[in-house]
Amino acid sequence: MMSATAFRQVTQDRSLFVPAGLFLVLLCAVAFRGQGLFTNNGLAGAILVATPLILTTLAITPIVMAGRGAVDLSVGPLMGFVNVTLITWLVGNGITHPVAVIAWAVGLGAAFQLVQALVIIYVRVAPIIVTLSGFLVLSGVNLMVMSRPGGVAPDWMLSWGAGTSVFSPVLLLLLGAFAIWGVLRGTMFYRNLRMTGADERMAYTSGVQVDVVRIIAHMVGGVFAGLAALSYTALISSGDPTQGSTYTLQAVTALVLGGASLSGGRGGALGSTLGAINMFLISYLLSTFNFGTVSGFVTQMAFGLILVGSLLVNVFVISRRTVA
Amino acid sequence: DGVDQLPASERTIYEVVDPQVPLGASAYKDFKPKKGPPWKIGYASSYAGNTWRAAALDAVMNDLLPRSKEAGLVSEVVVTQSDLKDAVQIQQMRQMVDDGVDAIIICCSNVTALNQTIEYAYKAGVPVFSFSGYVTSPYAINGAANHAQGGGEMATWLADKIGKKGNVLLVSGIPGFASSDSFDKAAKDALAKYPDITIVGEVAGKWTDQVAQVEVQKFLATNPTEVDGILTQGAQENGVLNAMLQSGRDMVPITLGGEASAACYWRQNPEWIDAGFHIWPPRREMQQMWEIMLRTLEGQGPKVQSFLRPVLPFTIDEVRAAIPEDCDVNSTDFVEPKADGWFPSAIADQYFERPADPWKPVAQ
Amino acid sequence: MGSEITVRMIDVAKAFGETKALKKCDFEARAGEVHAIVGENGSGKSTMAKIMSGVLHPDTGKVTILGEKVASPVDAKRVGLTTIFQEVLVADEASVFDNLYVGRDGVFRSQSTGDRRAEAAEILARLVGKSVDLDQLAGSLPLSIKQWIVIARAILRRPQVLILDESSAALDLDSTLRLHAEIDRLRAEGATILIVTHRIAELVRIADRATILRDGITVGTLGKDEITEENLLSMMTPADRRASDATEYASRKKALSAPLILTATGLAAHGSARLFDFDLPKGSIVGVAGLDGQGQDAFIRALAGIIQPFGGDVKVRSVDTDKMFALRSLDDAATLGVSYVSGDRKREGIFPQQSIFENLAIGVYRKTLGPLGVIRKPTLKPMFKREVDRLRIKIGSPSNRITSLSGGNQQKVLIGRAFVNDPQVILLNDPARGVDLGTKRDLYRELRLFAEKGGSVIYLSSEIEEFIGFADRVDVFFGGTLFRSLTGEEIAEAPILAAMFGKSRDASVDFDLERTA
Amino acid sequence: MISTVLNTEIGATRGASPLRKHKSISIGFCLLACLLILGALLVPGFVSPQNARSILLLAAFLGLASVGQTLCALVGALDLSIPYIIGGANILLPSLMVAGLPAPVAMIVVLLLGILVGASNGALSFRLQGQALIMSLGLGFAAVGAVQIYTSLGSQFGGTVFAPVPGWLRNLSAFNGKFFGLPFPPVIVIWAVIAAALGWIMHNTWFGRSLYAVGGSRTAAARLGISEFKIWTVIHSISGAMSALTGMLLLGFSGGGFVGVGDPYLFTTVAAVVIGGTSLLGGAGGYGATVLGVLVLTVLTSLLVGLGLSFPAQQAVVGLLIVPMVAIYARSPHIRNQI
Ligand SMILES: Nc1ncnc2c1ncn2[C@@H]1O[C@H](COP(=O)(O)OP(=O)(O)OP(=O)(O)O)[C@@H](O)[C@H]1O
Ligand SMILES: Nc1ncnc2c1ncn2[C@@H]1O[C@H](COP(=O)(O)OP(=O)(O)OP(=O)(O)O)[C@@H](O)[C@H]1O
Ligand SMILES: [Mg+2]
Ligand SMILES: [Mg+2]
Repeated sequence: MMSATAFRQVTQDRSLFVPAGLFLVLLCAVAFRGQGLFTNNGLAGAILVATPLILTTLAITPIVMAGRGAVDLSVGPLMGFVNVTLITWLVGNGITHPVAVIAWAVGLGAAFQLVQALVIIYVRVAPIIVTLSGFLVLSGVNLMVMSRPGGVAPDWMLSWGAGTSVFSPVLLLLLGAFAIWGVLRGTMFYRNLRMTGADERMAYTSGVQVDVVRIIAHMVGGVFAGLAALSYTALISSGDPTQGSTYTLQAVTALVLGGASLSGGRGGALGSTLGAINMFLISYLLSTFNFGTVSGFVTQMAFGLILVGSLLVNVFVISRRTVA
Repeated sequence: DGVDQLPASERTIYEVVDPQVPLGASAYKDFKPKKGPPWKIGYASSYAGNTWRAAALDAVMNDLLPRSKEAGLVSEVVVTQSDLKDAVQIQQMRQMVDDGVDAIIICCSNVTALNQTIEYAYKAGVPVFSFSGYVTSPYAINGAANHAQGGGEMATWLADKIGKKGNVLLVSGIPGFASSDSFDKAAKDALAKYPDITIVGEVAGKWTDQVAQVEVQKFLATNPTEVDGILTQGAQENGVLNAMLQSGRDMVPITLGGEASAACYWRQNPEWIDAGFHIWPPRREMQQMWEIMLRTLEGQGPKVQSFLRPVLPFTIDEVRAAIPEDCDVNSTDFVEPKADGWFPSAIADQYFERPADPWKPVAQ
Repeated sequence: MGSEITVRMIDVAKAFGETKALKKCDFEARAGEVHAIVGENGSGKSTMAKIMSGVLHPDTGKVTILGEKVASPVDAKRVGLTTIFQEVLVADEASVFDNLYVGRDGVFRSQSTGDRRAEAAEILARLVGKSVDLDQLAGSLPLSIKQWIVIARAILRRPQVLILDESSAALDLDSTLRLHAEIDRLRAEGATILIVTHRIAELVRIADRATILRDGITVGTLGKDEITEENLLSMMTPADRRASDATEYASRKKALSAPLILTATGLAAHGSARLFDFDLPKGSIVGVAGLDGQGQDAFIRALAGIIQPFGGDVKVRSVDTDKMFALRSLDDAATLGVSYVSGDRKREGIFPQQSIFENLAIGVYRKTLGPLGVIRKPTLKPMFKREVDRLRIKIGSPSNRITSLSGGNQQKVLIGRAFVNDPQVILLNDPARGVDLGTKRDLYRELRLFAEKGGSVIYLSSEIEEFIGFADRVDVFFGGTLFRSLTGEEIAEAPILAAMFGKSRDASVDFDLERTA
Repeated sequence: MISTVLNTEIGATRGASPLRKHKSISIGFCLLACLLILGALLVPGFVSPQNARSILLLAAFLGLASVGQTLCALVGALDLSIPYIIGGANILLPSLMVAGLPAPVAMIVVLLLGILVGASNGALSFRLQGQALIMSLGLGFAAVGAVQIYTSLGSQFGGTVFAPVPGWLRNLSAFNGKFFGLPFPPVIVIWAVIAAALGWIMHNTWFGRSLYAVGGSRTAAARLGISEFKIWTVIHSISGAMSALTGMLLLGFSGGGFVGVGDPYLFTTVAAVVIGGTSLLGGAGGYGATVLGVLVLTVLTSLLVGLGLSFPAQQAVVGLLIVPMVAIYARSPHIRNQI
């Protein structure tokens, strides 16, 4: 039930202005540079390639929203961890049943995030430190589980990575995540989460079970990380212990590009998704230019500049609101 | 399967081989390109940070492409670089396919991650050529030196050189990359045959001299153990050499892979060792891949999935011929086999169903 | 009046490390009564409220609310107890509606917004006196509306027990009356209302009973008829501290005719307020009073160079040249010798992770800088000692963290920070907030000494009593402008109060009168 | 790093006695001592001049790279541009020298560019507070991208630059470098000098004190006329300068320009700061603590290498160590005590 008020809230939410604006600009630019993206195959490929990033960004969204500066640095390696254990421990031991594989991915993600949440809540160490530690531990453990890329995804998953149809199972993963988020958004949990992130003391004294909210936020994030790992496994049809780490910075960047505040309270699935799609579009757009030898460097520079620019515009838009 | 169709002389090259390298018949035996020449080629490299990649790209842009243009075979080359991110490489390759390239050369990528994308390209009529490394997809054509055989040969050489006993440091490339892993595996197997040789350490040089130098330095500094020889992959031996020079230890034999810089040190210290190895000469390997690509596009029908070349030892005389006495120990170049010394057309012809000179295609 | 006991505390004690906030607290409140909790600053009132709300757990003793134990705010919600805490807790990034209903439901239950919106809109309109857009972000609203949101949040819960910890402190008269009406309504419905307040007039009007806390001990409970100022004061303050301070101040000769050291012309606290002028004679103590939100706070900040006043100029006489210079920024203030002390020490005063020494000395570093910004340390120790002695700051080791001090002593350190620069004007923005009487007296004495030596003081306070016998002049703000200047005989409770409510010279203010009017 | 959580830290160290104040330092020392003893017992040759020299050399690079991270952490920021500036400097210096600039001029140019990137970091991100780390990441990308484009003009590679490294630079930071004839590389001395100077500056200058003030309470600092903008800009500039310096010194160590040399410093600098005991939330800690953190981290790594642990295992162990370390001295107060 996306009521009129909810719609009003979305349109009122200035933090979406910049990502939405950037999205339109990028879309126009991509359309101008070549229509490859707007074909069935182009879109299918885009969904295939962008989904792991969208889902990792979604995975840190509830955690960041819960406040305390809880940027989850561990999310990339966590996705990698699910990926390599899936390939080595499950498929490697002949367990390929879809239910088992999906349950493993989702369960492992949620379990790891549960541990992190418990440490944050009961050991009371700042979340960024806990997740930095998670990042280092998992980055190491991933390479211990699987020393080099390899293995094969379960047979039923191989076709997922073909990316020849827009309506692929990967899209289903994405829609599944959106559905979970949509359901949560309709419950008090979502409001409690936002309020906890916006002012934890207020939420606590008003009778919000902030610890429960934080735990759930982490576990939902973990579930999304599991889904991200599935889509990533589908993308590369194998295991790779090294790539996960790079997703952390990308996801945090996408989150910020999506207008979320790393200090909590502000942000949401829509913004995060836009942010991640924008990241994909930037990279897509830059690939359409033939910069030859320096292509990687131009990409890197342009990407940095777009990041800086959109952050600055964001500040401008948001500070305008507080003045108004 | 594919290799059986090769003449016996070539089949020997495939005797020692990484078991993961696909040896079946090529999917492109009866391949006809979407259209005739000139073709548009995509080069999806995964990295651009080292001299070796630079030399390979240089071979494309400043040698192969101009020549192909002149012959009316290739109209342009689109280059992308993914900074070792598989997802990005996948997207770039798909983009190339969607934008209508006629063939894609990929470089030294993850052995499995790109398989779905390669299939996607195949279905769009775009063959994918994996240069200097293999991928396991049946729809790719791999072209490289036989890194397993090379690893074995270089390890055996080193073992002999240090008297079949002692401590060896293994300097690997990028763990997880096809050629790197093939090399390491075979090298370790070869060394395992010498009971008195121990591998005392394993570091990753990432095929980049600076990285190799730092890693070896760190190893030497924190491990007081004796090191009697260093087995390193190619394209990083100069870093290893410099690390040894800096450590203040006595120089030990190091395997050379063709970097002109390290070769220069050898030229100035001819007593040091007695052989180097062309293991992945960037320009020659690229030329090999390029010619395989042209032949495939010309419909010559490759017989095998993987075109492997034997690793070629070279002597100090070859080095003397290639670089001057006052050579540069910081050179970024490579000592490479002669133009037709790596994949001569007479041999190449044996790998194709309907061989012809790739540079002078019969009008279609 | 129902006699059912709803809140009961028996022999409760609570210590924070060394500090014994509550030593022996016995308390009972009944259904259908308004029960006041009074006591000096730091006597443990807020601690008591937090214990009842389940935020804090008592070290010893027993607390029952409506017959149940309350161990957390979630429990409190369940049994029907709601607390409005001293601090205004509002989430800026969330809508008004979300702020009103935060924590109302469990973690999951789905949201039902229909009825709630109507209910919220109605109550908020009744409290604020005009309708408020429920969908706008709370962050964009003024503080007074935020305070109402917090009150509305509590009232919407229809609590059986409602605790208000100094919630009326920030409300103007009109608003206070609306709040009282709301409290009356709840009382009539049989709820227990506990109010913590320092406003004696308010107490006298609304409370049915009052329990007095002194140093963490409940010293007694007064019935409606016994609640008088004398009774309250005599129970709140130990006899030895009760001696009038007025005698000490009486001797000071008035300094209002001295040359002006600071003038402000054409100021206004906000865009629409009437412009006013202000002047400060050398050696005088000028009090600044006003209900919350009347512009006195912005005024004193503008004098300190923290914010820009709407239009107008602030000029200060420079010691060296004896000319008037404009003061537009903090730097100007520093060079012209104008120091500012905030009462909000937690937010804009202390550096919590730093030592006591550092917290005091940082005020003077800039004056002692050698080349390259190097601090000349040797001069600092004597300076520190001088201030500590002068202000009688009770400290252990100077290298202890400032947070190891009691609130009053923290405040003294901040005042020391202002004094250490030898300023010619000191601006104090409600410095005695949360400061006990002994400390206050030390502070008054030092300020008087300072004034006698030719310094000038502007002293903003929310407690009228502070001005009496202390200030040479009291400037009262109302409606964003300087409403009246009181001197001499007029510096007394009734005239100041009248002026604060925007009344003419003689009208006395009485809550009951206002209500019937 | 995040301003809204600043207040959670306040209670953490309430009522601190001097002992408590130096808790993180004493724990750091204990840990270091334990590691050294363990190393001596378990790894032959661990306690040797060579090993000490190599630990100090590696620590010096990490220590120099962590200067900026420490200062940033003190105001609650994180600087993620450090690895990129290091990498950029590492390839820019040789390519400027190849282009004909005399070494000292080239070094100054690189240093100034590092400062420029840092200053823009600070100036642009000071309003962002919580988002500052992404701003620094973006600028880092932009800077290293630009440098790589510059270095690849006319050559084939941007990631690596080959040029003869001058002997004196090599001597500065190579294992076999000599400091006035003494058998250790001068970079260790450079680090020691910078550490001592920084420690002194932090305690004895207006800049140092205002830095702590801004980190402790932005508003209170503003009331004292301390410009938060200036502080952010200056510390980020210092961070840029130190990263550039580290990048240039690493050139002498690795023998050639390679843009990836900075990569390991992305999270290790943060880890060193955290292990040392500087709060990432601002206001408490200092470079002395970071020095300790750097030494603990380097000795630990060396010990783990000596024990034959692979790189991944080392990383996991370091990660596992962080939470207990921080839990000993920097737990946040329970929310009950924050109302
Ligand atoms: N969390 C805490 N930790 C340590 N001491 C505390 C804490 N909370 C309160 N105190 C101390 O307990 C005592 C009682 O404080 P409390 O806030 O209850 O006083 P109060 O009567 O509400 O004062 P005020 O009128 O200023 O609100 C004070 O000395 C205070 O310093
Ligand atoms: N967790 C804590 N540990 C130790 N001391 C504390 C703690 N919380 C508060 N205090 C001390 O208690 C005193 C006042 O605390 P409290 O939180 O009650 O103040 P407050 O009521 O909000 O402010 P005010 O000074 O206006 O009354 C201060 O001295 C403060 O340092
Ligand atoms: Mg109090
Ligand atoms: Mg109180």
